[in-house]
Amino acid sequence: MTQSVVTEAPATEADVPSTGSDPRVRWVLLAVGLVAALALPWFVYPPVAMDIVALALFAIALDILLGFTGLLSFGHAAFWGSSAYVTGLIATHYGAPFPVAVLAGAVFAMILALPIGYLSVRRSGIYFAMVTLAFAQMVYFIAYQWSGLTGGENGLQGVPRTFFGIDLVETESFYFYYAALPIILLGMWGAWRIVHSPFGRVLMAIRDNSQRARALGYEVEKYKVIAFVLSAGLTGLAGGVFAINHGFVALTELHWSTSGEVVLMTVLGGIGTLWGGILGAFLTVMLADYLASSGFQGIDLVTGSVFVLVVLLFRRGVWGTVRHRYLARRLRRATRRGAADTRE
Amino acid sequence: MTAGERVAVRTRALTKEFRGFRAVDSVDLAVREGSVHALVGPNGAGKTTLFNLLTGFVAPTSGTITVFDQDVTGRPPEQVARCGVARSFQITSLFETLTSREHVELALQGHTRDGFRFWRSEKLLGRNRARVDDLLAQVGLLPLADKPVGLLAYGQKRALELSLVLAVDPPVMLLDEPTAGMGIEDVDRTIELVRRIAVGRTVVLVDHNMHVVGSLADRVTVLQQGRILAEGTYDEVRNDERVITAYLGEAEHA
Amino acid sequence: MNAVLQYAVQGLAAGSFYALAALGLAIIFGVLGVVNFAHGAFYMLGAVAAAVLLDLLDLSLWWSLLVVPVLMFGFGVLVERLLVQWLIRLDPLYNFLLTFGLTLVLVELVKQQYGVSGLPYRLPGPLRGRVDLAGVVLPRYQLFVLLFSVGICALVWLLMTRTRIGMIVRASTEKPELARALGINVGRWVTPVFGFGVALAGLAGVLAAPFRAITAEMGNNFAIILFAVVVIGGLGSIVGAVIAGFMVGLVEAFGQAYAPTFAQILIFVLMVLIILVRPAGLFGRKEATA
Amino acid sequence: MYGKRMWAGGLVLTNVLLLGACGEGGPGASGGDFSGDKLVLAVLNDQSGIYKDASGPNSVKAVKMAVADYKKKYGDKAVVDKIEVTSTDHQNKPDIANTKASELYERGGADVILDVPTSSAALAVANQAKNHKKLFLDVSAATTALTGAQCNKYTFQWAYNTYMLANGTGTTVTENGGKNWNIIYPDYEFGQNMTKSFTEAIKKAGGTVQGTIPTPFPNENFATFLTKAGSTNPDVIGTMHAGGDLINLVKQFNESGLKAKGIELAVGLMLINDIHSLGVEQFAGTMFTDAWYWNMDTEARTWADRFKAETGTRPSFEHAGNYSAATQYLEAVQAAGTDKAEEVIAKLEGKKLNDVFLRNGEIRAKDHSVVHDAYLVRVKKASEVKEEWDYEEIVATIPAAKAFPPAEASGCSM
Repeated sequence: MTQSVVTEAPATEADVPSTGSDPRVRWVLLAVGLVAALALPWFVYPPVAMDIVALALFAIALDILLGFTGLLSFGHAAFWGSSAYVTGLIATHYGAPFPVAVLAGAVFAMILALPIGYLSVRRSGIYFAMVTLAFAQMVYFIAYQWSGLTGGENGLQGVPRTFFGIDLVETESFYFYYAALPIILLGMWGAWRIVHSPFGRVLMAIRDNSQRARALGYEVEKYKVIAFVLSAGLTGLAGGVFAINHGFVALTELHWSTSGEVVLMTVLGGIGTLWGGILGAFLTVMLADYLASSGFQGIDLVTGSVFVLVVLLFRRGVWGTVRHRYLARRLRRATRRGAADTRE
Repeated sequence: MTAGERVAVRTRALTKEFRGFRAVDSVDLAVREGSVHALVGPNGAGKTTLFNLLTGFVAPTSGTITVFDQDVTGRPPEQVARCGVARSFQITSLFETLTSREHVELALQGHTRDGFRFWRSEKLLGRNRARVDDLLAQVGLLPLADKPVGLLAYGQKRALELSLVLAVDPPVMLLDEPTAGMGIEDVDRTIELVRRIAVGRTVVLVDHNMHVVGSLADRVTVLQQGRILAEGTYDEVRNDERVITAYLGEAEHA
Repeated sequence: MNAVLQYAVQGLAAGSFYALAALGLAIIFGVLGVVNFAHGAFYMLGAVAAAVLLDLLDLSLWWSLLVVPVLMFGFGVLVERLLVQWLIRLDPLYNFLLTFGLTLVLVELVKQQYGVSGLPYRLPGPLRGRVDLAGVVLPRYQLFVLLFSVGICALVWLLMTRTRIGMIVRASTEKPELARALGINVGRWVTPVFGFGVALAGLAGVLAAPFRAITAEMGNNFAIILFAVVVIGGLGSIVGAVIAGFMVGLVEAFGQAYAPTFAQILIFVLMVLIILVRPAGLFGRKEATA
Repeated sequence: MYGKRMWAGGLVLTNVLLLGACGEGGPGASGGDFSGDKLVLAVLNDQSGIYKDASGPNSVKAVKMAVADYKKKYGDKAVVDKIEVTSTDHQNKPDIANTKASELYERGGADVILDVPTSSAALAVANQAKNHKKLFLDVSAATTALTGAQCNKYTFQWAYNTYMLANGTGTTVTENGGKNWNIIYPDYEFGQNMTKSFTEAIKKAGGTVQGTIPTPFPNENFATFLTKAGSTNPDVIGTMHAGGDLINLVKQFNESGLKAKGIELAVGLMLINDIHSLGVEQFAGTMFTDAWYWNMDTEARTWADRFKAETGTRPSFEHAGNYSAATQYLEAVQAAGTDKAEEVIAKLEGKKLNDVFLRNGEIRAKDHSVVHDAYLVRVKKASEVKEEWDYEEIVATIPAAKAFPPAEASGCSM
């Protein structure tokens, strides 16, 4: 029984070069992703499109912990939901422009993440998952009780979409998508930057072998807490946008099932890939959206089965599997070339 | 390789109990500055536990540890590391997905605050390039620098272990079986390497290979069942009756 | 004073469910290294099975207490063979995620089959009514639940200390390094142990059937409190799981009595305090600094 | 408006294309009097979660029955030929309800959304109705906010609300001799509101409330609370719990022996499905207020028989409520000759009506609360049950005027 966290994904990735991906491919992917993000509301109902990108950022933020630090947080709904509430409250009571409200929500999520992270990183692996889950439940119950502020089970209704004095009316969700997309993209860029920074390198080292990182003088707990807080901040950005998009905040956003859903998205897309989170969010939201009007009863049956199958058979996730195939092919080609070279 | 007068690492009555079992039992150890000090003993003698104690991976039940007269008892490993103690691991212990270059970069960065810069590009790490290349060249890994270590051969991984310790440039190096599992040629190369890097440093070494111990160690401490059985130069120890029965005999039979 | 005693007994009775289920969770974790998210779902299945058996075969609670754990054992064996075993050598997180997915499926299936409003359950005559213990008036069934689960816990304890398999299970749960050193091979005990843990969750479910709403979602909240229980008790400890189970029941009862709005938060506050003071839990063994 | 569009459009590169793409979607005023030449009734409810039994798929069937009846009644004279009934599952998640409602109005061509259980979802849908200027007839959500602080012109609350539940039971039980009360309630907004309404009603009827005991939510273990509630020896213990918590509480009440001490249980919100699934035995003697009961008279019974032929089960008041709401909506469309929301609303407002579900009903113009007679019922003993679903005995009819709060008190301004 291995005690380190998420050893499987890295270990299997080790059989192909991880850093060797072609920079041209990266740029092409980025361009395709950007075009897809811009085109999305033309093909998908705009509020649903907004949900997709917000949840994509949520999944990416979770992946910073799960895929790059090796920590499974099963309580990220606490940050998503609390940021949604703070964003909603600030937009409602102070009429703040939505980007400001969203930012405030994200900051709140980070403040909340600090003590939770500090306490949770005292345990690792599966304990960490349970402890974060329990913390999130605590936040959920507090929001439930504090109905004067949160609206309790009725939710926080009537959150406005103010955009620097201009009232973006609900029907104009199409425009709102483009107004809010920069925040999401900024968040995604932030995640990419974190992962590809000296800090990100340390996180990967901690994921692969935290003892060794310690021996090199790294204060592992400190790094974990910072990663946790950063992840919560990005989650908060996504949650705030989600709240504005819907014009209200419900308790479901804080519920543990939301935490589970985002883990599902991340794992489905492929942990440790960033792109996978986006793909996972897209697939999950589209599936739920389709099933809602299909007359099929029992969405959890599908979601749960997909989850079981992915964990059993495609642990790399959709994106991870594709990337793995691609890299493996490149490696084979390179070897063949190498063999040809020696023959000459 | 003359041993100085100062003591680099000292333990006093160091004891570690695991549920009533004394893995390390009142060990008084003094490693003199600039010496190569070997710890030997049969399996289960407490060498690895002692190593873990010295580097903070295990907290002692009682007793104290000082590094250059600074008390480090009970400090976590990262702090001990920052006091200038670097260690290698007996069982190869690397970051499987990272390349050798990334390993060394990480090791070099360990004593700086750069690790917290999540807003900077990882290109920042490239500024030590010359030093990284140098360190990798020393252990013969430069040609493989950009390969994930998961793909390296065992001996290469051991070499990388050494280069990581080296990168930290520590006053005190703790090497846990640096030649374990190596072929004869590699062993000799490693001995050379250790000898070279030991200049001006204090080295604590655990190895089963008496050839390694004999060619490197200034002083040898023999452990048995958690206690110090004997201490002296290699030759003194080798001729010690108790040691012969307890350890060398066993090793020669093996 | 009477009130305090009464709350105490009620708290212990509520704690019985947690204790039994947490015992199963701890044993599974100890031997397989799996944190079974579906434990709440198995608890639910136990209750549903009791209700269905009563409806279809007129099987009373007494029989259900015997038959349902056996059925759940079989089901657990099936789950272990078909799903869990494939991930057992990997990081424990994968099985955590697997059992999470399994929970969604099981809950949904029960919903499809038996609806969402809950199932009826009838208590056998002798267990109805109240008992008067020196002024402390208690529902007879509550007392029964308490005594029964204490009995089961004691039985499991005997099993753990007096039988070979029990010792193996205990060694690998509480002293894995020792078990490894002694070369104990738990391999062939993995499947039955998983089944046994599931059976304990099912048994808790049967006990809950007459007393609690039997719905597909009855296990959801329960599972999360269970996690708090094992964090408090220390996952690596069988005794810890049981004691923490009863303790959480008490906290719940007294919280409800004296600070009702905060009763649920209190459990998690307790958990936080434990993490602060003893990160490994009350009876847990300390992990190496990881 | 134009300037705003320009502004927002300026955020993207392809402003012109963009307006072209999203200009479609909602129904335009194309040609005839009906958008898209058809009428679309969208049922948005919980088809998989905890409200599935009480409403769910069978509410869709009830609405389809209403459409069939409308067609049969008017035949060639019907102002619209094509009537569609769509069904959407909000999975009990308010954010899905919100998005789906907006999509139904904008893209699904929905003229009216029906049902929508749970308060948070219903309030979100009401907001969408207001923004899209389309109708929303709430049947399953009970929050008074829909016809109070958060009311709007496009939203009607058709079947019941928390005031009705609390007031009916509180007043009637007290008048019938249950003077001393102790109330156990879940400590969230629904429970708090219900308790407030109950307390007022009880005091007005001359009773006393000895104590109110909040409980966490959700909760499984009520033993402590019941002990506490029983300690003052009240005539009645009132409970404001619903769903699984209610069942927990009733089971534990039955085991607590309080019944034997002559303490009765009055329930704030109970659905016939609760009784059906738990068995009449558990609830025997419990009193609560129902908005409608399938076996209350011949008219109801006749419809319930048709419903059973259609679905295989007896209707809850929510099923009947959906049928009624759809029927009256179709009647209003028939009278208005169009599906334009403003005109249909004009036909609905102030209308006094009677149908299968509504007795002495009135669609109040002031707050869009649909008031009607309600019933205080007692759950029958197992021995009194003559057929399946024969669970309720009507103790008293609460006239519409007393069952619902006066319009002036609603706090609604549209």
